[in-house]
Amino acid sequence: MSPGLLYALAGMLLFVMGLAGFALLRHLLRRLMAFNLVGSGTFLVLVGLAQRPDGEPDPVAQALVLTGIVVAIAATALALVLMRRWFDLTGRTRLDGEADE
Amino acid sequence: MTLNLLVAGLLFTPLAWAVVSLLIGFRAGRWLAGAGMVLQAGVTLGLVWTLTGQGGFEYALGDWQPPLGIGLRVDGMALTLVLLTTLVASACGLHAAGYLEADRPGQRYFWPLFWFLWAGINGVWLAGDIFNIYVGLELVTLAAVGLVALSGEPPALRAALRYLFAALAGSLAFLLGVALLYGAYGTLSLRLLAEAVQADGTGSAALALMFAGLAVKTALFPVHAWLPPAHGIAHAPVSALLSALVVKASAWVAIRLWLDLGPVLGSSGGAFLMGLLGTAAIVWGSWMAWCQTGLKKLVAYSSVGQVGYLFLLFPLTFAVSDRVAELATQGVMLHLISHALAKAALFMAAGNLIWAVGDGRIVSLAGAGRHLPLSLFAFGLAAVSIMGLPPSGGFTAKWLLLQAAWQAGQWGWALAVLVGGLLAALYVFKVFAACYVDKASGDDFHYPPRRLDLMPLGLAVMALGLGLVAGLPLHWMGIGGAP
Amino acid sequence: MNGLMLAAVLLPLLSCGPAGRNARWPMALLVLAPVPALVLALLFRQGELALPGLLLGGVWMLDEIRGTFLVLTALLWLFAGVYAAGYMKSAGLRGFRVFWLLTLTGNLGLILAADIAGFYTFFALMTFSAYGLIVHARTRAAYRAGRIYLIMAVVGEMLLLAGFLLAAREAGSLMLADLPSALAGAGHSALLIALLGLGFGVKAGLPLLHFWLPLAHPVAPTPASAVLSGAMIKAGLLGWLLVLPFGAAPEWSNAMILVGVVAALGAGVIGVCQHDPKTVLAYSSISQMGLMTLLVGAALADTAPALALIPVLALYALHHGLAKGALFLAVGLHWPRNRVRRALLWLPVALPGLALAGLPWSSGAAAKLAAKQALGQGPEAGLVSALPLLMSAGAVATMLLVARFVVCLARHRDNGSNPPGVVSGWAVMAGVSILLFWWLPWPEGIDPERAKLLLPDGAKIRSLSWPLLAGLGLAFLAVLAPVRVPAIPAGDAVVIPECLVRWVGRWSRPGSIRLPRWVRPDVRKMSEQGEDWIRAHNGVVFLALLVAALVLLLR
Amino acid sequence: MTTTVALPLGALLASLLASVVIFMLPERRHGARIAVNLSAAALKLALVCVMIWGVFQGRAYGLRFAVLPELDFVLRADALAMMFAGLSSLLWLLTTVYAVGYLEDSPNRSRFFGFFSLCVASTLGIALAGNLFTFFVFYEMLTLSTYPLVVHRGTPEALSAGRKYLAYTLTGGAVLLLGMVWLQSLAGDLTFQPQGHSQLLAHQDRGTLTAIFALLFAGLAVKAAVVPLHGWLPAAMVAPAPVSALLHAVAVVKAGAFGMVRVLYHVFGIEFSAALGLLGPVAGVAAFTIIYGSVRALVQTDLKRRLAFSTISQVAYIPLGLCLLGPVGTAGGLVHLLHQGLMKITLFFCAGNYAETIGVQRIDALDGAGRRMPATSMAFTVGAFGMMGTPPLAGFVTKWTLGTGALAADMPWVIAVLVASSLLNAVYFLPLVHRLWFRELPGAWPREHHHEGRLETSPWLLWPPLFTAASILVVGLLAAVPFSPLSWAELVAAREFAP
Repeated sequence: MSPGLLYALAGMLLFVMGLAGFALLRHLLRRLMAFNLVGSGTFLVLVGLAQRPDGEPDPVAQALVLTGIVVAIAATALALVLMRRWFDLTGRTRLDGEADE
Repeated sequence: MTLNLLVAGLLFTPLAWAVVSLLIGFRAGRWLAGAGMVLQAGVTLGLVWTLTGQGGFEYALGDWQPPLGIGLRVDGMALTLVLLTTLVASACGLHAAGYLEADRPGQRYFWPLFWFLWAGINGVWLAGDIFNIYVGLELVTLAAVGLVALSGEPPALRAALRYLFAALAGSLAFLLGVALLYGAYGTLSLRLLAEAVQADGTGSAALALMFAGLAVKTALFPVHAWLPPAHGIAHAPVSALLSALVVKASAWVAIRLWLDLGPVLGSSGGAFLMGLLGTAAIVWGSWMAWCQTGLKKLVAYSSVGQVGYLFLLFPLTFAVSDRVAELATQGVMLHLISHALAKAALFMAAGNLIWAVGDGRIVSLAGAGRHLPLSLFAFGLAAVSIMGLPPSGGFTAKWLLLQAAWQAGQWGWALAVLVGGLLAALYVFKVFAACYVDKASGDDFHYPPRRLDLMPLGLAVMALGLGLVAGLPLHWMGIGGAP
Repeated sequence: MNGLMLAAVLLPLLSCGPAGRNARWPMALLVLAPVPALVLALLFRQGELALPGLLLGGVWMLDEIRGTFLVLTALLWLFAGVYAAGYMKSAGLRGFRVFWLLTLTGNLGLILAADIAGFYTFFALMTFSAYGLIVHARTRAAYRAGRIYLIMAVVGEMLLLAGFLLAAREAGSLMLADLPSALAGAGHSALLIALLGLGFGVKAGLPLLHFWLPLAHPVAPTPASAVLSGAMIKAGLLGWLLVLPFGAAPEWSNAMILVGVVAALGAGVIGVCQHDPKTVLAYSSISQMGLMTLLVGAALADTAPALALIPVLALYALHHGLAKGALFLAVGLHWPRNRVRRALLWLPVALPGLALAGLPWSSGAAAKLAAKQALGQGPEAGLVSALPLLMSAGAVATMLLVARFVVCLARHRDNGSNPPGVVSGWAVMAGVSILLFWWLPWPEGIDPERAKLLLPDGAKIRSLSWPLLAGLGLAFLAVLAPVRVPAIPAGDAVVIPECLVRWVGRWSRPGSIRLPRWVRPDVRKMSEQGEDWIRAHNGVVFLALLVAALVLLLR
Repeated sequence: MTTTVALPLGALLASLLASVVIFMLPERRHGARIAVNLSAAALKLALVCVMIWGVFQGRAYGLRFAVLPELDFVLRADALAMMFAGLSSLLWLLTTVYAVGYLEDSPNRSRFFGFFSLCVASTLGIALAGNLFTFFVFYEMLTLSTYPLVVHRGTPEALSAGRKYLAYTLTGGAVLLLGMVWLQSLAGDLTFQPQGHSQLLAHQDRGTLTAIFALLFAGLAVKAAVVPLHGWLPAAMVAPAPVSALLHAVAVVKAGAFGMVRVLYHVFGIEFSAALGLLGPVAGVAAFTIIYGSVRALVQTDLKRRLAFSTISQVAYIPLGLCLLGPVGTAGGLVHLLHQGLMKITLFFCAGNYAETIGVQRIDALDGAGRRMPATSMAFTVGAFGMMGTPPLAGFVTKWTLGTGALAADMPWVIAVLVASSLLNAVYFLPLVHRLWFRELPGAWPREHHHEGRLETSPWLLWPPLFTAASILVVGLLAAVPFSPLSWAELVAAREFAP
């Protein structure tokens, strides 16, 4: 088993864990963390799988992951802003409860 | 050189407008937006002109060649959608300029988010590789979430957060699919992938992940639950933008992936599942729309139902004759276009009606029919297309889909299309019936400004007339990409 | 000629024009309207007028048979009109006039029309307009009579429509004249003859189709009863004469004769149990029409008597129409207070009745003798051989009815003076029936026989008189030995279907039974709950979708 | 643009543009609205008359353009189209006049007349449609433009009637669409043409063709209110009288019936339909509808409801006539398209007059109305007798022609149906006539409006029914002259059976 594949499998594991957390958790922050976990797993898979036969790191994969991280940060930031405002206005840390509107 | 300017104008000036309007606030942003729309329209027309003159082409942004650079695929389909975007986004923007109250605190973010959204959507239409599609989708999602949360009220925040979480889950599933594909075939370009893919597990798994992710973003039943609150709570022009374009962006990605990769990586089971979910979406979305008591919620659920039609493409293009596949693709694309026009009109008209009666409940519309506001007329014209009645674009789309289903011998989908039309009538006429209820007392009816009525009316007329001139967009879409 | 023909139909129609509601003067139109028809009938015996644009292509014509009927109709309507002008009270005058004139138009038109559509049109016009005359009094009895009349009439119209349609198809022509041969040779001639025979039979008052007659005559204003009974029911006979295949349907002959006998004698039996003089007269009409039916039956059997019988039937119709008209008009008279004048008045009142029974030297004697003479020309087979006897039996029945009429009239009469119109109308009518009859134009076939019929020899007088005397005797017996008259309601058997309808109506009224309300699940609420569940578990749903997609795509 | 294109397009646009203009006019501009309405109606009638003359002389009018590569939008004026177009234009004018009087001083007139014109535009489109697709376009447009008219009053019953109307007609439309799609996928875009496309269809599977026909027929039968798809029609009675008049006489039910003519004669071809064995079942269904509608009409106590069931029964004569293989039966069915329109619109006008002038809607409240409103009652009587098929009125001509056609087609049982139906017609119409003329008014009228002048009611309300009643008489009396409905129908029918 090549290290690349190992990374990829680890990434997959993280992905599934994160997704499970995403499905099962209700606390907003925890859901956000779960999402970040999913993101990290995905990036691991990306770099892990994208190994050139000669062992050189693939610059494209690096670029992709970098872009991905930027996107993820932006999303996380937006989520945090919204959550904070939600918490400020309602004092609650989860979404469910009373019905919409 | 001209081409460079055109493409750059299309993709990057919106980003510039976004930044500038962040600095100057909502009021001044209107003027900027007006200028920007004119520019976008000019650029779009220029590109369409180029396309009809010389056919489709591939374009490397800034001359950076793929894989590191960003490659754009400029073909008939993409440009038709760009044209659609220009139309609908301009209409929504103009509507918003009059509809939104300038003094609300969150409003200053509207124009920046609007322009980001526009740029992202154009990026998705034109992207030639799957990673840039991902980036474009993310840009669209984040901007859309921001637009939903614009008012800053708790219900809007909740809807926005739900939307964000769902969209992120979808994005990441999509990204994992991208990773798997890149790992397996070493390329991101859709064109190259289409040539490279073989029927193996990785590719199929990647496709499954991507479709699942896109399904969430498109709000396909049963992962649609985020959409109605988000589209229902947002300001009317925002809802219009989201329902008309944002949802279509991810749907279109799914369509494109399926058309390019599906023949090799797809399976009849998968195609059937998508078709089934599409049908379920049609039924459930329309039904839930009828159950609603709020006008905008109703229109939002209608979107859930209407995107279901798009997913009928999957079974109707898998393992069928070329003729059927062509008919189905044309039908679905026409549906996408006419629904975008009609739904934007519907949301804006609904917004105007709410403005007029001062209340978002359907029962409050009682007596509105007497004042015969133009908004109601626009709502009606758009609804004709939503119901898929002639001579609207919705009807022609349905006609093509029915032809495809019939010629493929897959009668069940034809039935779904027909039943969907009837269910749509169910909720559309719920609104009209409410308007016709004769209210004895109190006539506080405020006519919205005429110019607010023009945008929905214009789009609705286009949706209605599209059926009679459907040959034109279909001809454009037939113009292929690079040889 | 053509102009006269048009005027004969159009003048009555145009006279319906508007006028004041209770104005008296337009009643003069009633007298004026039949005049062109009368002139036409007296002057001409041949003629044809084509009106190609009308309906499906119209043709009007005049011939021997039509001429005779036209004479009768025009005369009767004319003097009944004179009578009506004096008789009618001022209330509802306009309505009466309009319906009178419309009915008249129909009656005259149907005689002239030679195409099926035209004939049927005028027939329907007459039928439906007569309703207005029948319910003129606006009483419960009038409404009942009107209802039953209308039901019967509509049934008749429908039978006729079907019959005409089928017959026109068989004949390949829209002319009435082509129907008899078509009926004779048709594949389903039985059906055709049944449809047309029964359709006209409603007008002619065949047994079980006769219900409307005894109900409608008493309630209608007296002049209307006169034309109803004298002229309108003859339209049924005329219909038979025009369409039935005489001499070519022997299988129908016996049936027709049987029906005629039942009508002639049965109506006599029921009629003598009545109390209203007009009802008695109505039954007498049924009885008389029965006798004519009898002759029609005989004519169906063989060609030779048929040729002779058709003019006789026309003559019979002429006689009966005039006599019955005079009798009806007499019912409305006020009797003089002076006993002597009263006694003298009985003579002209009763004479037309005796003529019906076949009093020698009367119009009735002429008709009966002519009939017997015509019957003698054919082979005597089946019931035809019994006809002279049956006719005599019919004469006995008629005599009884006349006696009953006299008795009832004597009981019902009231004393007073009459408006001039009433007196003159009745008097001229009676005069025409008794005297002028001999100078009227008769059908060509028996025209030369006038003298022989007026002055019959002894044997014939005997054969005419014995039924008369027998009837008189029976009547005296009945008066001397006061038997209780059985209570047979007017309209006899109609009460059975009426009861049936009432009974069904009572039971079929929309019931108050309601199905219990099913407890309906609140689908809408359940949908909302489902939607909430999906929203709350969006992660799980997403995972499920992902797994499903993976499984299906990976096969 | 040549007259060939300009005339049909102009006729279509006359009412379409009128509708747009009326929508734009403010509610209070009554005079302007009436002017627009009447001038558009008159213009349209004139254009249609010109076309009728042209078609009679053998000229062809129409236009065609491609919507999709294999789908054309076709307008074409043939003799059959002109029949329906003529009826629709004439009755539009009359109904507009009537509606102006009927809706005097009522709210929402702008909306009403706008949709009214739209509805008529659709009717003309249906008449002129040159293929199934074009037909369907206007067919659905008709559904949509009629709905606002049905629910015009905005009462709960009106709304529920509207719901019912939509449920039926939209479903019918969907079924029709299914049939069209199937047919198209089998044989391509079929332009309507005399004697149909039998050569093209002849090698197709018979079962498939039968199924397609069943779908098309069912879709059309909903609008034509063929039992058991008739439920919407009695409910739609809550609409204002001019709407009911239009709905029953020319617009909706006739659209369905007209579609049947097109499908049977100009798509399948009547002789081919007969060969497929389609005519028997259709005739059977129509016959059942005739009887059923009449029986149901008997027990109604509301005047308009009785008329509605009568329509169900009467309209079925048209498909019945179409199924009598032969020119005579066809002419009978076609001529009834016009005759029924005239008769039924008269009856509804009169029913509206009673409701509007003396406030009477129930049958048992009609006693003595003939004295109060003699002219209206006269018109009603003529209409009722026409319906019963009394000569010399229009209904008689229909029944006679149908009966003759039935015998020519060797279907004598049709006679029994005709007779039974006439009988039932008599049973439910004669009591009405009786009440009008021969009963006395027991008390005061429920809601009496007095109108100025000598007439019994507003002249706007009075002249249209009098005109139609007169025409019932005239088309019956003069059935044999050229240009009468019967002659025109015979002309159309003759072309279908040319060797």
